[in-house]
Amino acid sequence: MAVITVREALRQALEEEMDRDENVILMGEEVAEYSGAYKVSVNLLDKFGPERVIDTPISEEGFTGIGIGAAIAGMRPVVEWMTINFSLQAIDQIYNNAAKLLYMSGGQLKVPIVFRGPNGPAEYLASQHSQALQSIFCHCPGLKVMAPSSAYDAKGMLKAAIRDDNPVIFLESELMYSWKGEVPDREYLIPFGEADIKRNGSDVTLISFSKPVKLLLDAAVELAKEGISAEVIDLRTLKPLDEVTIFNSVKKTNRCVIVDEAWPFASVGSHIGYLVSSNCFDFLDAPVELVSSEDVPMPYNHRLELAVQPSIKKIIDTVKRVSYRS
Amino acid sequence: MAVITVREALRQALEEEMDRDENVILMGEEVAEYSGAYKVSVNLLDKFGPERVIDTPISEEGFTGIGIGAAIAGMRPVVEWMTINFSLQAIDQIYNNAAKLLYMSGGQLKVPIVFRGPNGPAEYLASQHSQALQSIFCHCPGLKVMAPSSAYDAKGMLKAAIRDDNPVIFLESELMYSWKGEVPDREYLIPFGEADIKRNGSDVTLISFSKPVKLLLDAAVELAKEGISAEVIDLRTLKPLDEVTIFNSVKKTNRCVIVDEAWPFASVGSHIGYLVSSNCFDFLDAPVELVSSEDVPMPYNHRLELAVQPSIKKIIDTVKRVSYRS
Amino acid sequence: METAQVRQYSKEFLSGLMEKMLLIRRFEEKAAQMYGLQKIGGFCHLYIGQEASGVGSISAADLSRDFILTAYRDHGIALACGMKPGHLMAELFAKASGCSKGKGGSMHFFDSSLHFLGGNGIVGAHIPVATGVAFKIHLKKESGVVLCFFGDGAIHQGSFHESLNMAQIWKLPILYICENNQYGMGTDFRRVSAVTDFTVMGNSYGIKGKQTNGMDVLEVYNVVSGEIDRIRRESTPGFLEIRTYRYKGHSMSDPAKYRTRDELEAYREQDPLLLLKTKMLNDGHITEEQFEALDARIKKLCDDAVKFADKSDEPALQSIYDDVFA
Amino acid sequence: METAQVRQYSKEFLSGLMEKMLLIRRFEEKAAQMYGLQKIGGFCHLYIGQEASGVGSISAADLSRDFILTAYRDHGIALACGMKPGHLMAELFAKASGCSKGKGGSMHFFDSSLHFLGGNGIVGAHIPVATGVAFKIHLKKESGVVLCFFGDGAIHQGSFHESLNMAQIWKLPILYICENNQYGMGTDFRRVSAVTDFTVMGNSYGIKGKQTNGMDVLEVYNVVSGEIDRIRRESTPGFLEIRTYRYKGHSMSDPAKYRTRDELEAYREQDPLLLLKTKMLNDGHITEEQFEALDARIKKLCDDAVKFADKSDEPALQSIYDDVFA
Ligand SMILES: Cc1ncc(C[n+]2csc(CCOP(=O)(O)OP(=O)(O)O)c2C)c(N)n1
Ligand SMILES: Cc1ncc(C[n+]2csc(CCOP(=O)(O)OP(=O)(O)O)c2C)c(N)n1
Ligand SMILES: [Mg+2]
Ligand SMILES: [Mg+2]
Repeated sequence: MAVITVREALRQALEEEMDRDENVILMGEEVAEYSGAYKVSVNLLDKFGPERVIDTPISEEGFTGIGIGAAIAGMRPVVEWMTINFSLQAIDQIYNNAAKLLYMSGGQLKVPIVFRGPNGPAEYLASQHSQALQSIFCHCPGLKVMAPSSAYDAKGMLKAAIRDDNPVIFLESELMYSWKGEVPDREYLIPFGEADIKRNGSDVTLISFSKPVKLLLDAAVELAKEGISAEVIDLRTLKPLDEVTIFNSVKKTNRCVIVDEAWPFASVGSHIGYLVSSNCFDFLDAPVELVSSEDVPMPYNHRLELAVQPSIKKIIDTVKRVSYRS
Repeated sequence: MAVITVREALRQALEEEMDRDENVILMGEEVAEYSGAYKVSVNLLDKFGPERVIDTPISEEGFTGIGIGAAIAGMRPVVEWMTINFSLQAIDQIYNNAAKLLYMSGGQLKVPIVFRGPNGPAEYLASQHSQALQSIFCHCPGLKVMAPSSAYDAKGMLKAAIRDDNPVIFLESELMYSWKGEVPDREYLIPFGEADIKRNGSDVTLISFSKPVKLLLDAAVELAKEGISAEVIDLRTLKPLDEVTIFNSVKKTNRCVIVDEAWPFASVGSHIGYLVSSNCFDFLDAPVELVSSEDVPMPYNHRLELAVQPSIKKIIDTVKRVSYRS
Repeated sequence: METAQVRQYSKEFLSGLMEKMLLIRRFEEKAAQMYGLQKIGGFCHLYIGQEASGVGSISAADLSRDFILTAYRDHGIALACGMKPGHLMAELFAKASGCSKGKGGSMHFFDSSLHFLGGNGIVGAHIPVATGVAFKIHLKKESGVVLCFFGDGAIHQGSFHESLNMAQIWKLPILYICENNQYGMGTDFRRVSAVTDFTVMGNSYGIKGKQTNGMDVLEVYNVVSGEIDRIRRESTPGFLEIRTYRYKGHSMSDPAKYRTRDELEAYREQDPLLLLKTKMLNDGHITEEQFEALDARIKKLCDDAVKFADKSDEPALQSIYDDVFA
Repeated sequence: METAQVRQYSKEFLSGLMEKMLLIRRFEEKAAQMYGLQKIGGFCHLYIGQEASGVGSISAADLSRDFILTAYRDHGIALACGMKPGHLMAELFAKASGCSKGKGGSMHFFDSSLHFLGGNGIVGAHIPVATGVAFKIHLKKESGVVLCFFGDGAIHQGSFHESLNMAQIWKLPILYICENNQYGMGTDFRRVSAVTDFTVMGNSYGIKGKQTNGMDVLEVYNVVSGEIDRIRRESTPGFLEIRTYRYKGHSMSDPAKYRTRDELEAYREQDPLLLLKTKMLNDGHITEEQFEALDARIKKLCDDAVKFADKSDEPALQSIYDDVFA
């Protein structure tokens, strides 16, 4: 299998789906002539031309709504938000149009569209450019939400997202673009709602998605050395959520630690914490714990921004606590 | 004590604070000449004039940001969103400016401002006009969030919100404006972060805020008839959250049911469900349950919209389930 | 002049305009009556007084290839597009036989088969969406034109400006139609707009604006026909301000104290139906008797619509879960 | 003409402009160097080439009553406001002695005592905030004027348009300054703007626009002085397009392939420092030796700034919790 970066995996997914369906277009700031601020759309302008790879002005609310309009009229737009931070200017279009048009119209208006871009903290970007906003999207009915953690998943999930007839929020990660991984040459899709058990274990279930999955795998290695066998679950799709895989694992391990880069309050992480706590009530040997970012804006200073976020050490300490080993 | 409506209680809070501090202004759509779409600002234009009670164009993002700018320059604006649904157009200003300017500036820029308006479903308003959006605001560090459930609380809490030096999201409810309640003649403030135990009980703790608190009290009466003694907690402040009061109650009753009008996923309700589950782990005799709205947009049909929302019956059934009485 | 104008049109054509305007007038009167009987709930924004605007504009469109979008004051626009009174009344009655299956209500009429794409409740939010529909037409090199209706209040929404800029740089076939009925709720447009002549609104985008008298259906038809032809030829966006007036309050609960009786009377004297009827009488295209007969037939249509709505079933409770996802 | 212009100014005044522009140039060069040494991380948007824009404008302001706001390209503006190179370099180095305590970084400089209110990372989002500062001045009947700087990319943000409308209807003392350096990241402004002469941008709001050559600090000073005087007199907003150019890439990682070497060279030939220096030499206000001495002094200032930043401490880890709330 070829070893490629997440960036290239996403590019291939876009290219293959644009080859496959002429209604698929890519639009956003700098996606065409500049090949994307993070170079995800390299060569796509040359191959598909300015009618299908479209540079927009800095008008998030406007071009998000334009993508939605094109979608109800029959296109399958992929809208790139340069970073998910800027989607905050377009939340009304996402909540009130993308997510509700099908319902309000009694099933008449489909909205097949993908919104994608890097989500969550990178490095040295300070408060306005380091936000993990999955909670806002997962909270709203009518949206599907995906967040891959590897090149393999990135390609198969983005292709599935583009083929879906619903609005899909596709959350990438700036620091992951250069991560490498094996990707098969044959075509494949990764269906919605299927979590991936990255590592089998018997003592504790570690749950996350996107970039932090790597932290879990590294923590699991450390924990193994101390005789704690951790099962690692990568959710991949946040909504719809693969509750079965989560609950079955926790019913086996009887312990659960969730990791979420976002702020804790009303987060995807605390929601899963609630679901596991009530659905695995009779199986839990310890409280479910959430390792999230601190409930503060992101500071610029690097030591501080690292202190704000989940870390291998925080995860290990938490696992030991719920294992009554600390 | 005088018996007044929630609407009048809010109006008195505004009038008293505007009397007290000339830097307090009220701005928003229809707040001046029309006295507010829900008539909360009756007489304020006449008393304080067009310089302090200001009608704005329909430019939510713009006037939200203008309020923030006036606040960092020394005013104490109260910005009315005609309904919280429309705040979705201003979320970027709330997340990236109101909530972060103090932090990003190393403590230099205070943002003393209140954003208020009716939140949550009313009746027959369909998907775009019936959203309970507290989760979005509670998720973001740097914001305080309040949601009163009575005339008494509405007045004392809004006055406290206006005097606070931080951005406060003040969530009202259209159907509550006409609710009546006793309000003392003397001045009083209700501090942030203090939940209110509305009814003492020993068998189960019922937690909510805003409009649904009434459902809890009615349900508690029914439950009492069946020998279930329910303690009812009105959070009043959602952020900062009064965890002590919540945990102490659950440690006493050993059971907890949370009611939240919002959608369930990544909600305030499920967050509290997680907090109670892990912090009261050794005290719980049953899983913590959340009674939320269904995870769907709001339909226009009345029977359907009622079916979507929490109800006394749903609450009672849930309490019985966690009491192993069903 | 007037008669000269009338002469250009066949009797059939004029009767068609009259029939549509009369249908809207009677339908809205019936809706108001049914609202009084509480068969309809929530917001209900009537189009009475504005009939010439919608009918004149949409008669100039070719709905086999053109598309129509508007805001929440959509009854008249929907009827002008050819939607059946029964399906609309059933929607107002929240019945399963309604155009949106009882889930949308007054603000959310849709009929994609007739190219009427709603019915949007968030002021200004459908303008980017309509622009996106034009974007699809442009990308697919089709010949359609989009008519996007909105009120004088929507012109202050940033998304309107973002849309005009993109429509111009991408050369999109869309006519932005501002139905200036001179009030946004209780606000005279002169109080919230820096300019009172909206034809300058397109200047910042190189779009020449036009203005027309919205009480004269033939003038509206002429101007819109001209613009649609120009747009089909040149494929560049257009902006049109239609000066009109709403006779009723903003919604059902508005006493409309913000305007004078005389102002209302002045407009009633140039009532769009009266104007056209007079022309047709003068021109021998219709007699009083024929008009009475037409009116009777249309009133019957509206009575039948009520009967149809009345005997239709409400949607099943389970349907709250339908159409959340495609 | 040029010399005529120069003659109006005292040697002290011209030397002041030269000193400020040179300070910005050398500071930015030093910042670039330190970025290379990885003493600075994340985004770092340099002002080199645009010195005349910020210095000319802010020299025309009276910072005892006027206020300045800008976007993330804020180093030059901050220095023009009189902020100390040491505090800025320390902020770039993420030190506790930085102007924002190491939490803001390059994009978020603030000094409220100097009336410089940042430093905003979201394109266009500070425009309503700046308008709000002017709103406070208006409400308090003060005599200050707000200078709001933003780029050619920000002009397509809806909030810009919403702000201009409100600034005009409320008669706010604010000068909107578009620093058109002709590129928004990799996008030539002509590709995303329907008009290339931005002076028409205010037409839809009855605001007359002006334009000036941003390479000539005296021309900028003249035009801005005139506008500030007019605004103080009439208290109505103004709009100014400053034609300028950035020599470096958008941020540190941008190779700037989207423009030609010749274009860059053409601008270097009218370099703002070169232009002023030539004038001063011709006019006998400065000698080569004096210029060299000045330059040496300023380079020393920047070296000292680095020394100060280097030996300053990083913020304490605990400070992540500071300044979340006032
Ligand atoms: C973004 C947003 N803000 C506020 C409202 C509340 N609202 C509904 S209609 C309306 C007035 C709109 O007036 P106009 O655009 O002139 O349309 P008209 O009602 O006159 O047809 C307002 C403020 C809304 N629906 N959406
Ligand atoms: C709302 C938003 N969208 C996108 C970005 C990413 N971004 C940062 S700077 C920039 C270009 C802005 O160009 P311009 O306004 O001309 O300012 P300049 O960099 O030229 O000074 C973009 C797209 C952002 N910061 N905010
Ligand atoms: Mg109107
Ligand atoms: Mg620029």
